[in-house]
Amino acid sequence: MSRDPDISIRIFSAPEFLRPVRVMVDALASQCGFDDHSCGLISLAMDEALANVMRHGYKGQRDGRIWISAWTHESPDSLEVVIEDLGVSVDPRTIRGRDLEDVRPGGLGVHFIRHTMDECSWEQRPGGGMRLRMLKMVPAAAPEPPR
Amino acid sequence: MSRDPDISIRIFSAPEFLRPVRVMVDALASQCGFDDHSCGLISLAMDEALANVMRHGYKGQRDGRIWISAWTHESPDSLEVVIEDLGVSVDPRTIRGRDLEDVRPGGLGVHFIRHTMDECSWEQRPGGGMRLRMLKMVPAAAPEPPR
Amino acid sequence: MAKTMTVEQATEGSTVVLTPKGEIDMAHSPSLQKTIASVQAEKPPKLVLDLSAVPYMDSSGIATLVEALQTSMRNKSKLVLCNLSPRVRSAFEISRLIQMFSIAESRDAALKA
Amino acid sequence: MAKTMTVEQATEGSTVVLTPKGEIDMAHSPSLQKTIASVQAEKPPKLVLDLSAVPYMDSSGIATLVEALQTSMRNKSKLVLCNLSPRVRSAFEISRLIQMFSIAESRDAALKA
Ligand SMILES: Nc1ncnc2c1ncn2[C@@H]1O[C@H](COP(=O)(O)OP(=O)(O)O)[C@@H](O)[C@H]1O
Ligand SMILES: Nc1ncnc2c1ncn2[C@@H]1O[C@H](COP(=O)(O)OP(=O)(O)O)[C@@H](O)[C@H]1O
Repeated sequence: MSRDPDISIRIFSAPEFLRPVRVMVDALASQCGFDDHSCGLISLAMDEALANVMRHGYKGQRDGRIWISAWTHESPDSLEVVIEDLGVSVDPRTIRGRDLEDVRPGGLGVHFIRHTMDECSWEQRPGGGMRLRMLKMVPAAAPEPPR
Repeated sequence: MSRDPDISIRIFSAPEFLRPVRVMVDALASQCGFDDHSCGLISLAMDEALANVMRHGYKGQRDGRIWISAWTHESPDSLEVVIEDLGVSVDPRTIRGRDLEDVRPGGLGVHFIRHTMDECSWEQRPGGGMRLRMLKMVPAAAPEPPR
Repeated sequence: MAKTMTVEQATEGSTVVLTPKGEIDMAHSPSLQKTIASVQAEKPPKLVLDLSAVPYMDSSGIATLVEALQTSMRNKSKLVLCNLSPRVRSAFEISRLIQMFSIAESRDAALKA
Repeated sequence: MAKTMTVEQATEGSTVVLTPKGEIDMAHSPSLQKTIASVQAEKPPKLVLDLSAVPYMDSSGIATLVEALQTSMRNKSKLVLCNLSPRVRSAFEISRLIQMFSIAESRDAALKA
């Protein structure tokens, strides 16, 4: 984590940038060794995390800044992503998925993120705004049978 | 051009980052209004420009930095991309596509870039390295017939 | 800016079939929501959403469908989804909302459902 | 790191068919080049490159194919490409190298060519 990110991205808090970022993360996850199903889940988690920053952090304002940093780690292979913003900062304990029994629109984003990633944690940035760190490990491949 | 880029990206000069960047540019071009064929050409031009920086600017070193900035402009709709590096800086006049009659591997990248983009120009960065600016206009849609 | 999501509308007897085309995320779910609401305002006995041309859907897309389902329950009309792509299906499965919906494998099956 | 490009190899009579799978850019053309060179070292009378699973190819991929073509001309053997996707075809067309190659629509046509 101390080394520089493999990829750093800065976007504005406008929904039209969700797709460019998630296809990039999808490609990066595939590079890391995730299968297509996992790449789909990882880009969904990414999209939900960014959408939350746009909706809750920046209240729908389109000119907020969002920084994304991604690292591909080796042995063990994993993908780490950090998302930072300068929007409204909230107590991380208030960020939780809704009760799935409660069928209503909304409240699914955090559930998708927690379901997909092996680690995810929100914190308030010292300089204002939020910081979300997510990590997902590539499942170990089945050992090759001896020939 | 004076306003901040819609998306800024920083990558390392390693070929495994070509695909994540070009799929992002592909998505951004599609957002801009380019059709699928043009999106393919634009991401090809992007890939060739980055590959040239990795090969010629950084001589295959994997730890050079490359900065990509992209703007989507409206009325007239266009996509502008600037690529900057801190690699070997060369006289822009030496950067040209090869003679297509000369059938040999290599020398196609600059030809692809010039063929695809409406504007492309290289310059030496004051601080070292090169700067490539590319622009492509979205073809004006056929006017809607009156109803 | 280009419309990267469009919705096609067709009528089969008294059933309305909507076919959204494109990825449905927060940038596009409001327009899908508006289209569905305007169709539901006419109270057709059955609405089919053919998702064959939707390679991706996030929670805002799912929320839009949940809202449509709630409206159809209030209207005592039917809502059937069909042709879910693998990624859309897996988002639905994780949401555990998949049991709430009536889902058909094909458009024909959806029309008969 | 995952292998995001692999090459399948098959033999049909005296013809070798190579089927690369994945996008061929500067990260992957060296491995394609190596595979083709090792096949060409055996001097088969005909080599077919089935590009049906190659959605994308940049100039480094095209350079690899030009090199393969030069080797096959030196060896007086045949090289046939088939199943070019639209994006790969357009890269070839812009390079104006498309006339240099023998290109078939399908694998069957390539085997007969
Ligand atoms: N980046 C964020 N900044 C502030 N609050 C957030 C952020 N992300 C999530 N939240 C809070 O967590 C709740 C759950 O988020 P989510 O599951 O995505 O549902 P929804 O956004 O549909 O309400 C939100 O309602 C919000 O209160
Ligand atoms: N970013 C760059 N830095 C330095 N030289 C470059 C750069 N891009 C292109 N060139 C020069 O332009 C020439 C043509 O580039 P290109 O058409 O991509 O062919 P190739 O890279 O296969 O030689 C290169 O051989 C190189 O001399």
